[in-house]
Amino acid sequence: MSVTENFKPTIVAFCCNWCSYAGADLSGTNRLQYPANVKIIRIPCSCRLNPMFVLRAFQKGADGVILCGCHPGDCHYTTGNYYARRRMTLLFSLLDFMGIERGRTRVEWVSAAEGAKFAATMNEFTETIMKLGPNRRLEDLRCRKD
Amino acid sequence: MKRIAVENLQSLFAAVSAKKQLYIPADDSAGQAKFTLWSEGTVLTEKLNTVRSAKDLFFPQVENLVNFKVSSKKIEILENRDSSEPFVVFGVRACDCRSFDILDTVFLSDPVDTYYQSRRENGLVITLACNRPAETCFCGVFGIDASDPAGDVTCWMDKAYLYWRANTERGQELTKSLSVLEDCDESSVDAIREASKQILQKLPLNDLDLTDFRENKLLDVFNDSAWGELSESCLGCGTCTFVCPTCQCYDVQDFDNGREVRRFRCWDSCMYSDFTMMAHGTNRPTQKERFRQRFMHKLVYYPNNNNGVFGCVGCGRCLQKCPIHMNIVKVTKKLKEGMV
Amino acid sequence: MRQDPLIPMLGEVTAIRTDTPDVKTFRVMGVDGEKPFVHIPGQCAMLSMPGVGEALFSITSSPTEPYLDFSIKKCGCVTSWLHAMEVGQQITIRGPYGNGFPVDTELAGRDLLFIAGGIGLAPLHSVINYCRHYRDRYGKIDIVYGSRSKDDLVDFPEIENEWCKEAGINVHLTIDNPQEGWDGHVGFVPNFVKELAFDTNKTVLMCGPPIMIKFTLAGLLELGFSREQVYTTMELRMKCALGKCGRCNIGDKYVCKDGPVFRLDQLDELPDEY
Amino acid sequence: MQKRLKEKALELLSNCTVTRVLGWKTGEFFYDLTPAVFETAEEVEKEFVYSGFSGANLSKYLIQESRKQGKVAVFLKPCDSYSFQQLLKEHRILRENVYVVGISCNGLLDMEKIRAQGCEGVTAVTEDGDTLTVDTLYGTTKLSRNDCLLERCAVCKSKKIVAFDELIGEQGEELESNRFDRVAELEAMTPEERFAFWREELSRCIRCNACRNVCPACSCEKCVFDNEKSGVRNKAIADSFEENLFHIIRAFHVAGRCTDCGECSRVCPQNIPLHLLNRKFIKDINEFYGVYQAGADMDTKSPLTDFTLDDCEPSIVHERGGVQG
Repeated sequence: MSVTENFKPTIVAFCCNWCSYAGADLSGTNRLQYPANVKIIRIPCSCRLNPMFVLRAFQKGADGVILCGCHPGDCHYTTGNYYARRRMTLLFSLLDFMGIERGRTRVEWVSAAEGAKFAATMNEFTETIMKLGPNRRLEDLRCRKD
Repeated sequence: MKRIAVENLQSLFAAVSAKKQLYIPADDSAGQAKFTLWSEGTVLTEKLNTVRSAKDLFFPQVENLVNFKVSSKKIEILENRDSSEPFVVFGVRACDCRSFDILDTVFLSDPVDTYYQSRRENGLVITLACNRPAETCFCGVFGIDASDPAGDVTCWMDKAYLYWRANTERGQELTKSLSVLEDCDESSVDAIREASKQILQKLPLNDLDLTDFRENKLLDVFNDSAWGELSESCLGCGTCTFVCPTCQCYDVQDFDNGREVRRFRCWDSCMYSDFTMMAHGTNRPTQKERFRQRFMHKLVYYPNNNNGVFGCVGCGRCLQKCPIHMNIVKVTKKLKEGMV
Repeated sequence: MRQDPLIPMLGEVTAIRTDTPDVKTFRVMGVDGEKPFVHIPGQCAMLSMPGVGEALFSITSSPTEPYLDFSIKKCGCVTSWLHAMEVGQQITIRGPYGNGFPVDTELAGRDLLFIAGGIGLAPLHSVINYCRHYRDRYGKIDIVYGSRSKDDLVDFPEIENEWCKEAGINVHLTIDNPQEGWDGHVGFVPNFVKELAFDTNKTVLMCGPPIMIKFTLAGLLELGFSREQVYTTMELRMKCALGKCGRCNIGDKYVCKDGPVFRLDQLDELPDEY
Repeated sequence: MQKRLKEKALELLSNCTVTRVLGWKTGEFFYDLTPAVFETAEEVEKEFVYSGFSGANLSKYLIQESRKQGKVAVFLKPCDSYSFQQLLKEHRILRENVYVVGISCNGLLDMEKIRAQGCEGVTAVTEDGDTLTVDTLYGTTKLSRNDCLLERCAVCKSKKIVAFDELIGEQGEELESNRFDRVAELEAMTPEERFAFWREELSRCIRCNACRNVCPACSCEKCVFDNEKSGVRNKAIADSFEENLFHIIRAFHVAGRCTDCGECSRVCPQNIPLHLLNRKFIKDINEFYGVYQAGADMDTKSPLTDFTLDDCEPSIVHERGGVQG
């Protein structure tokens, strides 16, 4: 897929309240740069991420969706991220099965102390999406901006 | 009457298509027939009929009504009608052709539905007589002659030729513009019609008799004790209503993309649990009431308002497609048991 | 392009009055400042907010007024949105829909008995004020109106200050339970109607919750009224209001087109599905 | 078989083991059987049918039926018994109100497949071993029975009846099935091909919801797609996105609970191979978390309500072979 000129990807990052959201905060206070087109949505736990949220994000114009949660073993609710891990694995695999580009979906475990990792992940993910170009396979034409 | 050799059908389609958009029944990727926009290489199906009826072309499953732009307290109304270009639909069977009459009484009665109206005005219907009706066909019950369907143009086909008869002014106009057609004698189709009639007479559902529904009181049919049993295994899906050529209920919904609101309508089904759902509940709480509504509408309510014409054309789609094989024929026969 | 009846016109809410804790009355005018259309008492209109939804509401004001009023109880999506909105908001409106009450034919010259419960006053309100405007065309007017409490009586000031004071109109108010500051009747509408023992020469116009209608009707029949004397107005889910979308179909009638006003003997011929 | 089932139904009714029998009822033709509740011997005598066309899985009806007065008997084919047990596991069926007669099965027939082989106006189908004699209004044809089996039967996963009170016929075994072959075929395609494949298939969807409503695993009291407030209610498809959304979510909601009974594909009026989405989940679950068959037993935890500390990361999807999209 060719890179569209002037393409500014919209990236939705679902961040767990306890680790990754704080991680994002830390990367901000440390003045680490990550692209402004990453839109963070705070969720109580990575396990809260309903597969429907992922699809709805794509519908409403996201070009990539990333879930950030506590590292396995560190979940505030003990086990939430373990369930999320299975769910997202299966969901991403199904999306891949349906021909939706694998690179558009990702899970990354980011702790509250990993501000640098958060920024790096977002930079890297944005780059991947830049290469993939606009989401065309899982978009709602009615929401297209141009 | 005109004709064209079957091996030249593609040149006929090409000629029509050069003038207007042409839809013909062609096989889809699952091997079932579907009205398809003709382009070079689209081949006429050998199936008797399409899964989705010809109503789709006049009353599509989804269509835009109007757009709104909302900004703080102001609203702007923006035209957003799907454009309707003149088109020709070829290969409509007699049953589907009759269904247009039924849809017309709904959509073209005052106040006229202009979306449907413009498609009707733009659409030229070419019917195709049935040579090999299925066991599920019962259009004859409604006085439809599948060997001589209506429409702007009627066609018959045998192994060698497609015969073509224009019935309306619009049909004649199209005929005149098609040089690929050659003249032939009216009697050319007699043999085809005769053969077709022979088969039509043998159809297993010919004995279906609906006259009792005209004579019995609305409330007696409504209160028949058989409804519970008939509907007990109904899944509440919308298959019957969506493949039905005469079902026309619709829903109006808004879609907000953050910049504007698109108001569209889409098919709805009286079989769905939310069909009559209001803030304080629904007046048809179980599948029995929803199921009954569909058949009462076709067999009693619609005829009551339309000189006894039934809201069914006997195309047999619901017989073939219902997941649990409950259908208007079974309902009719069961209800008749309780009628005097 | 021909204008389709499904495409609404723009309207603006020019006034909002809070009647009860869950009922507000909205005044809707065209964006040109004119009344959007002329209606018959009992008819309805489709109000909508794009993106929220469209719903059918009875027109509360009399056709003799230069505006359209809608008294709306908060209960679903659209109504909640309306309740949260402010004056000056544009909405869309289309109508009028339905048959309305036969104010100039069957009701003309008759003694009228209005029976309303709660928000059921909304459609009758239009008729009552129409009759007041053309007072000489009708006989005696009785109004029975009941609600859960005094605070739930819709548009109480108008009832108290205008209806109650008008000659030839008898207003009978009741609330379900005793309440401080209320010295009127206490009790449910059906019993109240029976207690009042009206003459059976009246034509009855009734609207309210189904349970009230059911018991009041029984009471009326007991008093000697016939079903041909009673009119009521119905409410079902509607989408098109044009008699096409199939939703409000009851028997061979479409409530949006053939109704919402039905005489009870007409309703008797329809399936009990409302 | 028909005779034995009928006798059993009559026996269970007459000795008052049950008050109702859930079975298949005769139709206008030989193939259009309707699931039905039989309450009297007379009804059973007259209308009970078991044939190659008794494809409908009756287990979902038990959610309602087991909550009514009295006990109900039900005939379950091997694959139906998996659905039944899965529903039991989810506490959706009251076991004490159901009497299960397990019936052995040699594969059921698909009228669509018979029609697709050029048989129009079919009036009768006679089974004779591996051959079907199809009488039509236009003559008689012979077809191979194997070519006319329902998809799920053609790749039958198990002849074992996993829950029953009594059996008619032999208890069977789990089979070596090639049911994942088509999934693997798709996996081997490029993402572009897979995308094109699913667009083509799903674009035929008419959102009749038959797949959802027939599914024994779809047993929510109120489906998210029927909830006006969910924002995803749109019953008709206004955009291809909604086709994807509906089918992804439908498949996901039954992931780990789907027994692969194949009803979704059987009822689809547009012949969309919906089972492939469900099977993809099953195949993935088997590969990632160990082989799991929903409904096979009452104890094993469903893979989506379970985890291990060393589960694979979602990035496995990225790292797997095949062309990256």
